[in-house]
Amino acid sequence: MNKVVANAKAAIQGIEDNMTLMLGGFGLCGIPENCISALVEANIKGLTCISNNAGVDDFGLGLLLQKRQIKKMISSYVGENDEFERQMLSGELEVDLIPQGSLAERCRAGGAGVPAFFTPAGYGTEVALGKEVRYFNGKPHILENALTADFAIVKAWKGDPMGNLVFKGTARNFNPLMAMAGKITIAEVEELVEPGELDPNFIHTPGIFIQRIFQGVNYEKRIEQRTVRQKV
Amino acid sequence: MNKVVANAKAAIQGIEDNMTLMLGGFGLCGIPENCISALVEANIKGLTCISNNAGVDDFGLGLLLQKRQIKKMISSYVGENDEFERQMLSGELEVDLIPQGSLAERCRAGGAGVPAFFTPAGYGTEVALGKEVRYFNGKPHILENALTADFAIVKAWKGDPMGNLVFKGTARNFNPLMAMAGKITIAEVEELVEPGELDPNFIHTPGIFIQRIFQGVNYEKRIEQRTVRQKV
Amino acid sequence: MLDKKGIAKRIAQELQNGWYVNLGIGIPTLIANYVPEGISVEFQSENGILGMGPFPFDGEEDADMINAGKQTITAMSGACIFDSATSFAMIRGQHIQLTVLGAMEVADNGDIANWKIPGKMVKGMGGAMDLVASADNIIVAMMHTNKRGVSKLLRQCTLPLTGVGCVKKIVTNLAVLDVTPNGFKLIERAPGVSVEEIQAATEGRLIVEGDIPEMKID
Amino acid sequence: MLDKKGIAKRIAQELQNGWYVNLGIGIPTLIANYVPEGISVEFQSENGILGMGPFPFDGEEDADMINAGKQTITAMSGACIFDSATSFAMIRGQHIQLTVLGAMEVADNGDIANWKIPGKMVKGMGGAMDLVASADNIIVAMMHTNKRGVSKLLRQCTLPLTGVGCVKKIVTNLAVLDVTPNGFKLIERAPGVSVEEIQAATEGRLIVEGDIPEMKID
Repeated sequence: MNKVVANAKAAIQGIEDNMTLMLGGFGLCGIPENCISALVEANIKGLTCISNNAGVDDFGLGLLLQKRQIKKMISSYVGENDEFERQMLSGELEVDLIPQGSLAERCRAGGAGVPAFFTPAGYGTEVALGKEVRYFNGKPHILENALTADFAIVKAWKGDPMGNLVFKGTARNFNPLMAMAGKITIAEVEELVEPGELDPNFIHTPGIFIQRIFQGVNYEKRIEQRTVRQKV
Repeated sequence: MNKVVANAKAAIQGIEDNMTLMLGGFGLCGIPENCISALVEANIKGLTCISNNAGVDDFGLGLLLQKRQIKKMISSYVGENDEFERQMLSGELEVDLIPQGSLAERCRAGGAGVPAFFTPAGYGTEVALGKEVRYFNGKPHILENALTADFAIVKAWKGDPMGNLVFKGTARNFNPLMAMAGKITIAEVEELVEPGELDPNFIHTPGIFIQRIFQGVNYEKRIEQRTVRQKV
Repeated sequence: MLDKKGIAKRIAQELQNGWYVNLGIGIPTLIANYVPEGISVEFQSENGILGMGPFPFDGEEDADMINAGKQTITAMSGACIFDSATSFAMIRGQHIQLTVLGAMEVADNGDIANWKIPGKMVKGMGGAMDLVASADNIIVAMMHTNKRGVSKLLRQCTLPLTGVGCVKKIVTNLAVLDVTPNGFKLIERAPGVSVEEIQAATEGRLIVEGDIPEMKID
Repeated sequence: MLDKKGIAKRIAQELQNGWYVNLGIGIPTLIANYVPEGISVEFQSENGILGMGPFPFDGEEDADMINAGKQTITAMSGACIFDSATSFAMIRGQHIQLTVLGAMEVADNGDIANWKIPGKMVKGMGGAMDLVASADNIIVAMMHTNKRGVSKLLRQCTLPLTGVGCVKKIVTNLAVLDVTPNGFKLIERAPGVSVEEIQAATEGRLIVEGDIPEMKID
């Protein structure tokens, strides 16, 4: 089973205007840089993007925002982005804000065939508007639906041709969950290894969730908040 | 943070008659042998055991059944056990049979603070009796509740004093899910390693889910169906 | 008439390149031996492995490597291991392209019963209810009649159900049948078996349209 | 009156041995610097790490190792990494013993608002709604009044809520207060701050019973 494609351009074939995409990453950490660039180049419009954040002005999903390719963002936190703010306030961009844990669980549920689940997060807030409320053990919960996407795009550290993935550090974040929830899931990896090179016991995302994989190039891996201490 | 206890006897302190336990394992693979022996020795009675299987007559949970320590089994498959059959048919043992995937997901939900979720499994069958039915995308689903336990008892390959666990092969099965769902979770491991010895990037069960850990002794790891092929 | 191996061989012809496949205990397990040349599939076992390989060589069994039938197994190159919740996420989330399992009874509306005989020992449904409720593509592999010669392809199941309206195709020792809104549609006859014999062994509604070809099995 | 460091130091006194703790952005982050001698806790960051350590040495930053504030971090010995669903399973499943976060407003029934100012930029709730809805033990760390001198401890929140009835304790530059069914109960005064000053800065119901001790901060 060989799911390898040549590059990001080949990987995003079939992504069309007005589709719904999931994109892994937290802030700028663990984002699919190559595929984002390819989406910019292909100038696909009207996208609904499900991603925890919306990048910064000149990197990550901010690049798609600049070119007005995104119609709607579904995220938990969208600070650090002036162009985002401008488009949202002017009404050009629809925004659906979701508690971070609900976002993660809704992606997992979408991939796991669980159409809805109850969570306490958001009860009594705007997030609960129009949602069913039910008490369990005396505590109020709201019903949240699963999320899926036409394409999910994730970034991993290593991957093999069958699509098995390994992530590095906190670049894991939403990637394994979104990988489960795409009708088609694309994985870009820093290193494409030979079949059998990844230990079957230590794979973060089983290849079954991945339809296309390629080794990315020129990763910038920009740091948003460089915080350091000095050696004494 | 050091969660190490001396042995199984110390680990099961606080388990009392009529409590609910979760026990990891699939068949005899990945079962907490040491703790089961300690429960037999302590002769704790009236237990409700949540475990995918019920062991065989003279091993695994079969040892607790022989001594009539189990009041109720919550499982997905309970063949291979004559004493189980006898007790069930005579009405001595209550049995609640649950689809395997629902059992796994209900344990995870219990640990993840998700009190209930919808699944298609069991719709239109005995399993759905008395459960809410709801259609999503035209397909019927039933509402299943989370499972938790007074104590969860799991078996891992390696573990460290903070409770971080690594499993080996298909001995992983229900163990990571039940580890999440115990009010107190006990881990017995084949090898207790030093803090920092396990790679943070490749831990199957984060230590936060574990309250007590010890290195087990004399693992038999019995094979239920020894199937082999001959070298040509 | 086919033997169990024949049923497995016929179902193996349904495999398509790149599919992930879950095989139940019994006849379905045999299918792994007959994957057609040039077809690459991966076998999932619901206790937590994808890329299940053949039985280990004598002396190389590992108690920590079993399949859902509790048999010792090996892992293929590129395999991966996961917990039971992730395993059923694959199944429930329809990431498996084909599920093959046995049955005690199948009704002509696709209902299946294969886990319980009331009054007799109940072993439990294991993963069968999740599998049949989730999979889009379910093939039942079974003998056409039970040991007493009674049809297992019924107008309505008499045993407690495992799932409703879920079976798409049935391969028996006598025939290949599709489940349609109007009943079992006969697709192929086993070698040497007549339409009349199949009709006689089928209690549920049987649809026979035109010439029914004989299966091709090596 | 306390400064931000002082607030962090006072909250650090609440830490108990063996606790898992989630610290929000801002004042809460500072708490990690003041863990009392002999107390061992582990810090969780909701983007997927348990056992978060100090900032890396200059030149040793790793873009793949950040906290929920997107700051570069290190991992302690015994740390572990996980995905966002597992991270919030820990939070929602109440495996975290203490959550400390900032707030724009807290009501005397425990309601909290800290994510949105209508008409101004909305940055989103991030993980705050999951944290406040799930945790049994939530401490709010904030200034007692806003920049315009208006109380942030209110009878009722005016901003869109993050969670209802969830805050248990508040530590401000002026006081430590418990949230009780009858309102904010004054527990401690900041050094040099009088009960009258606290009363004047508190819009919500304030309960003052007996002598209110002054905090002890090193």
